[in-house]
Amino acid sequence: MNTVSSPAFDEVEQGSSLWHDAWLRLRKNKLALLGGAVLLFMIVIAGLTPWIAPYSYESQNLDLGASPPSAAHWLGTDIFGRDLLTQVMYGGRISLAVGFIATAVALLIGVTWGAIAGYVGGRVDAIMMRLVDILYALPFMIFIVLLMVVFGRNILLLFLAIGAVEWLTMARIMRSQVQSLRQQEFVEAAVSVGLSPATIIRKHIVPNALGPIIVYTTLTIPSVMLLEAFLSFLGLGIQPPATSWGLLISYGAETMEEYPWLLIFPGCALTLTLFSLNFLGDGLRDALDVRGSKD
Amino acid sequence: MLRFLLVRILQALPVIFVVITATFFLVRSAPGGPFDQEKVVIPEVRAALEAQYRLDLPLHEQYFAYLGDLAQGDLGPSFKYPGRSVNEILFAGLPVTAELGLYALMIALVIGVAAGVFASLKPNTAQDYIPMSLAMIGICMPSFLLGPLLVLIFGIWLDWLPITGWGDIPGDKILPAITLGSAYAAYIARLSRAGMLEILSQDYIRTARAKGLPEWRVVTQHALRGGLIPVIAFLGPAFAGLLAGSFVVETIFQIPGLGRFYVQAAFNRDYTMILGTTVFLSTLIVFFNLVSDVVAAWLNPRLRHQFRGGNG
Amino acid sequence: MSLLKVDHLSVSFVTRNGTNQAVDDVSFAVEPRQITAIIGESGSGKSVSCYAMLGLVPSPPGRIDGGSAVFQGQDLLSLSESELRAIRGRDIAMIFQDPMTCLNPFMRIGDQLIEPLTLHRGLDKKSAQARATELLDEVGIRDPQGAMRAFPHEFSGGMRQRVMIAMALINEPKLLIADEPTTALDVTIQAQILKLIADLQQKRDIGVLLISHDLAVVSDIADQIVVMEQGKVVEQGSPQAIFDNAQHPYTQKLLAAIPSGQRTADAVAADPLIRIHQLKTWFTSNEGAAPVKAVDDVSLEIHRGEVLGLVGESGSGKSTLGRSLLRLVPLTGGQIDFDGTTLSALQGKTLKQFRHRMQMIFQDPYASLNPRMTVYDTLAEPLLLHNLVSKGGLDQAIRALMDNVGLAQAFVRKYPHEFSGGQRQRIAIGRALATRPEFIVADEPVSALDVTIQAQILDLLAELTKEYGLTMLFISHDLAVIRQIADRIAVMYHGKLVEEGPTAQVFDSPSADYTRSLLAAIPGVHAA
Amino acid sequence: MIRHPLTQVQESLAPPKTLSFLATTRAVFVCILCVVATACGGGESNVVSGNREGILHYGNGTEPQGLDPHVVTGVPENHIIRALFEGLAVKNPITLEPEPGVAQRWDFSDDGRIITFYLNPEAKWSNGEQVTASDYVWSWNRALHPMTGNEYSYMLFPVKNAEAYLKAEISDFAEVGVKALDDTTLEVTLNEPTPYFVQLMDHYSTFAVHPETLLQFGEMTDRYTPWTRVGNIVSNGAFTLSEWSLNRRIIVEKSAYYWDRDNVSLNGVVFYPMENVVSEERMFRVEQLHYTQVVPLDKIPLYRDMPNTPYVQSAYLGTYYYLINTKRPPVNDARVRKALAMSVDREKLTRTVLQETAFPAYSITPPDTLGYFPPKLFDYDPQEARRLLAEAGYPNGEGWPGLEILYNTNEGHRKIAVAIQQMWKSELGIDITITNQEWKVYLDSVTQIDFQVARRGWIGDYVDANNFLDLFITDGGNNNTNYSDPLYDDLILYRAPAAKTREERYALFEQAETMLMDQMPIIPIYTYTSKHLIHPSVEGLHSNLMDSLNLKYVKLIPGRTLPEALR
Repeated sequence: MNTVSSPAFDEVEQGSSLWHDAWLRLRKNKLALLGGAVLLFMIVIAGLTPWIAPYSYESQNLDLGASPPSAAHWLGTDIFGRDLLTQVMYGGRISLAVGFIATAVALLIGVTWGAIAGYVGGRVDAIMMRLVDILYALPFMIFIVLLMVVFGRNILLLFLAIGAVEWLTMARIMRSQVQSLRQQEFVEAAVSVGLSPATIIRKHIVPNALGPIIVYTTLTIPSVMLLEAFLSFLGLGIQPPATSWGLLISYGAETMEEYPWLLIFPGCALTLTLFSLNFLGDGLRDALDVRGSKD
Repeated sequence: MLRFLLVRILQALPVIFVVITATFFLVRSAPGGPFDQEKVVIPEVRAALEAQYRLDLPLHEQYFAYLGDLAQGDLGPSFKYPGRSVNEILFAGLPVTAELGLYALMIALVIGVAAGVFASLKPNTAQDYIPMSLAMIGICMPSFLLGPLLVLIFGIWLDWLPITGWGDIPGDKILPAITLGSAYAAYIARLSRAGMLEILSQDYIRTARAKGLPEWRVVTQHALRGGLIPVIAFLGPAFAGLLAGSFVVETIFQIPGLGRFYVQAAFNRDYTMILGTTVFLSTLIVFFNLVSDVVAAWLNPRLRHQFRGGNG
Repeated sequence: MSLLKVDHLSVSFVTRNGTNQAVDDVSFAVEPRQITAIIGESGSGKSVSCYAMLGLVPSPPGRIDGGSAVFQGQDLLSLSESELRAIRGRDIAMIFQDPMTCLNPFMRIGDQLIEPLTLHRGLDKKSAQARATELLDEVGIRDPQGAMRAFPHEFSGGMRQRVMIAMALINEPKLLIADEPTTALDVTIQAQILKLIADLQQKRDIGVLLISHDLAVVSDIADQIVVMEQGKVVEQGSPQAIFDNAQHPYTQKLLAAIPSGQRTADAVAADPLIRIHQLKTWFTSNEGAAPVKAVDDVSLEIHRGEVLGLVGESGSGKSTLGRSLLRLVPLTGGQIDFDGTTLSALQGKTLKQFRHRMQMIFQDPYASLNPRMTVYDTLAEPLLLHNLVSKGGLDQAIRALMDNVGLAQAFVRKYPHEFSGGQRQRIAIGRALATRPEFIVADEPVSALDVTIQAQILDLLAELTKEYGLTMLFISHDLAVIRQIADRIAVMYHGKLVEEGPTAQVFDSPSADYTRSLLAAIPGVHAA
Repeated sequence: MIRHPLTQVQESLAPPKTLSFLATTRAVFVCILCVVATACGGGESNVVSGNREGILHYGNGTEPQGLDPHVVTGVPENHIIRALFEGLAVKNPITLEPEPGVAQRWDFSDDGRIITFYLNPEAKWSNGEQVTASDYVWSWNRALHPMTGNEYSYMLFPVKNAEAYLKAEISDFAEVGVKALDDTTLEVTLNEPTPYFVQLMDHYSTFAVHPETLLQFGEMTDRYTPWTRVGNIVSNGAFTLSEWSLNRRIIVEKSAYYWDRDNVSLNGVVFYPMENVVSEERMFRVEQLHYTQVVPLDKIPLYRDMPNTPYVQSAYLGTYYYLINTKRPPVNDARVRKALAMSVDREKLTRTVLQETAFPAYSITPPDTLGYFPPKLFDYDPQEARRLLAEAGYPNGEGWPGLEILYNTNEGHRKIAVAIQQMWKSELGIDITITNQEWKVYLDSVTQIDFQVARRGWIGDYVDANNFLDLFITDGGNNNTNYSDPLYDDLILYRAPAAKTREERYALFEQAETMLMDQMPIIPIYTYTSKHLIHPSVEGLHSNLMDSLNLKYVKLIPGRTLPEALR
């Protein structure tokens, strides 16, 4: 969409691009906006945590131990006497980071893989997609558990492991998008004008494939966050001293009878974020649904 | 039909082979062996132990020996449970995981399809939003959060349902099945709604209505069959997810299933157990993917010719 | 007493961005044993009025504002849902436009056919099946028994439409409503289906309400014609009255838009720009089955400055030939000589540079423009790529192009989805002309447009070829359009060239039998 | 549900009642569950039926690896094997002094090197055959055979040439100091006089197994033969195996052939594998279990304040300490090690983090190990610690290169490590990092001594200070601190065993303890306690230092119930 600037035209009516239409439709969808707002709120809080956290991360008060929500500690304290609100904020940083970065990894691999397989087609496409089918059949949960157990649990590996699980579906979506676009006549027109395949992909195929990609990305983030929380629950994900919502929930689950707030508050934080992401994702899907704007 | 199955099975074999080889060498590269104890083991005893389990052989010999046994279906002895073979432990754990998975899938299908179809009849009205937002809860509430919450509410505060064990106390299967099934009920609800909406917008539905068929017949006779194909195609990969989900649910509810064995085996470096479970689970996953593909393809007459021995 | 009497019917659609009046105070009647046709362009409300009467318009958006539709003494609009359903499928039957999607792909044809019988007549399955097999035979299905067990995807478009007709008539309805029954079919098949409907109407003594956008098609078989525009009935009368002295300007405009007349081939020196020698383009399906021979050993010459019409039904290979000439699809054999250069041998960079001398215009205006690029970018791309114009002169060149194709310069910043079909096709033509090509392939450029718009685009193309001295290969399945624009005509059938010659000679004394059957199938020839 | 101040917290967090929509769906959900619940509530609890039939329902920790005495290791296996088999001698449940088992009596040669055991002719196998001395010779050969791979073979090392036989330095078992003079007399020759040797006879790796049964299913040294399955197993203990369903339960019944069967009041025991501590406690509360293996740390305060509480806590022969790699700076300097040891407030640690379920430890050996009390050589003294640290070159923490505490991933270890990290930071101003490793990776790091400070726990195999002090002899298998002092080795290996009287022996141990604490290669932190929930209807389950289970003396009194607070 690199429109070339041109002052020469006089009263020119400003066209409204598909993105603009999509934004108008999205604005009408109250739920999606709410989801977006909550998500933004979570991201801002996570970003500013080191400066706005009520207590320092390590400060513990052994004598206090686990206390219910009180004036001093809005969400109560954990078994070390550490402020739960601070823990949830720091946990949010990691959980959101894992969610966004692992999705970025999945996005990068998946989009390039799908674009190549989709555009080139033929034998190359067959081989690339056969590999994807094989990886789909592998019991990934088992491999992640093994990877975590074998190579220890640094966060870097966690991002790669989760990213490696999620890119498969992304590749398939991108491939089907590229394949359907390639048959479109405006791509044939671009070929007949004499554009090189690389330019065609960059200027014609990718912009039109972005809609579904954006939608799928917003739906991948929650599933990635769930995966990380799931691994942490099994003791294979994030390791102390770092923490994540998954870890807080697993600690909370152990002592839920005596200290239910240790389970409920981190649980709410995770569920709320997942809600907002999913609503935003659905809203984007309806807004970006190109089929709708045909007539 | 046979030709199609044969081709798919032949394609599946390399997958399982890759899984075995990768797991075999991955596990061996993990630091710490199966026989390390807090109280250090005398070198001679460790040597004897490794000899008993053929761990003293060079790695490639171990590999081929293992493949030889595997060919005869023997997954080898378990290191951690000396008196038992991996086959035995797996088949002790399998019925439990299978039963849990089955109940979870049944709940997911019944609730999911009902909610999805119900919502698709009047899109964008209350009848659509309520089931779909409930489905949203199912997706956003992970099993390891939903489980403890259910235990807290129904097990402890209201004390209506038992919260551990499997089969010993009547009613102890309800909470685990709901916990594992809820996420899938949500996915299936969304899938069936989308599938039904897609079909209901087709021309042949208008033809059916033009024929004067009452609405319920239009939905059941014409729309349902096409609308549920995506759900069936989803069941294959869902099975793999169910297995992963069972890890957590079995830990929360103390259920002696396969899931828990796997996680413990990984921690104990019980090589044969890890390999046995991996091979077992990946074969099941490949099998279920195959089944769901075949059923989904069979349902669609256009693809059915592949089975009548047509030209491929 | 007329079979169906519609008085002051008005229907509107309530959507998020306001309500629009689809049908406004429409009245017409369908006499028994007569075929009444409703003519109008897309968006004229012709289908909505029929569907609304039968309650097939979903109620949340659609709303019947008033009027009545009396059928056999009952006002359809005031009936309850169940009463209306009893009439639908028994007394009033419908057939729709696109046969490919109107049959349930998951059910056997027999099961779908007997449904109205078992439902309305309460017949048992066996006798219903017998009845259905008879009807299939009556509508001309060769092996009715086999057809009963077959699935829709095993039949061609024409065959499926016959099944739809059988399904409609199975309950001996009094009134048959046919919504554009032949628009999606090939010309020869279209003629057969129209003849079938006419014969059945006579034999079974039913009233037919035929909805179409093509006056020529309707003129042959209709007893009464109703012309609609923007939701209103502008004129009614017999075909004779309509064709000879149409009162309403819109009707006159419709009549004028029917392609007629013949291009007088001015003497053009036989100087071939493109020589095609034994061209073969085959597609191998991956299951290893026999390859599809889309273009099979075609030799042809296209002279400089002429418009060569390429005619054939769907699947005849005509658009594959067009794409092969522009090297958009891989060639299997044969040579193409373009003004001295063997185009078929060019590769890579040289091919790319050569492309600016030949361009293509596509059929579907909605798909041939990149939805994410403004008009300015779409036109600027070819100009910049072949650096035909300096950075500074770009705006000037774009403004000239827009004038040439008749687009208001103010729309330069707009996006494709903000234009009508006709305007989009003008943008596509502008893009094709941007690189000052010598040769243009136009693949069915007007068949997706409304009749009136079609005429404007054809005139534009004729004008531009003269002005730029272009050579054009005009591909179409509509002989009437070809006759109006082409100097010479080539006819293709199953990948082979069956006839070639000047337009007048092909129309007056066709040599190939296939050409003769094509000419006979042209609708509206008798009335003209 | 526990009636406790906490309940008003639960009320406040109970689901909101206001939203009408929520209320309706909740009502529907609730009544479905009522129908389901009534269909499956009720039924007699295990404890009530158990008390009536004399069946003890016992929470047994993890699923036992197996029941072969010469193959398995671990506590859950110990409890079941000691119910099925019996050694030459048995520990008195209270005093832990050896009592007659299969051997009616035994006597020592005057130089203490030869012990003769006189077997009870009434001691029978569960198939009626008499337990003979040759059974023991055959069994000890299996336990010590180099091919068997018995991890507890070192229990028999005091026997002459036993270690040489295991290490295949000698191949003829006849040279090993054990002989069957006749069916009922077993003569054992030791390398050195070993006062605690008779205690070892209670350890299951010294038990006899029935040779014919084993040979029926494979070679003597085969580890995984099905001889221990129900129907195959032949044992000589108070109970016999009647059911073993994997991961569900193991049931043993009273043996009809046990020589002392008249004193056994229980008719059977059901062992439940309970992976999850939280659910074991919940099973106890709904009276499905008589006895729990452990108690969740966070519930202990609630149980402790309860009138006639079922919570039983007693000292346990085990010490929790930090290993220090004496070769790695900065902890290669003894003063630094002492400073670290002195700045840990063990009182506060055990009171808060450990909820008073452990006792501060200032030495490696737990106090009152059969009368031996280790000297207390240092105390919590932050000033002295800071002085020592400054003297060692790190005045209140300047120039401190950092220190890493290594522990295996476990909730308990994490709490302690975090607490100690905090104490060292505030008292000495030094920065500490804590890292955890997965269990096997951690064991690997400890054996390679690849750490600065690492967590370690040692549970006594037998009730004698030697079992703790011999850990730190030069190149000892479990001496992962690079600490080596020839004087110390001589004291433990030669001079202490040769001591004539127990007092003289204990004096030598005190001397060793002092030498150890002077170099401080380890930082003792706390001594363990055993923690169980025992149903009031259970009698005769006395707690002892070894937390060993003698089912023989257990009686079930019907009619007793849990305190009202637990109802």
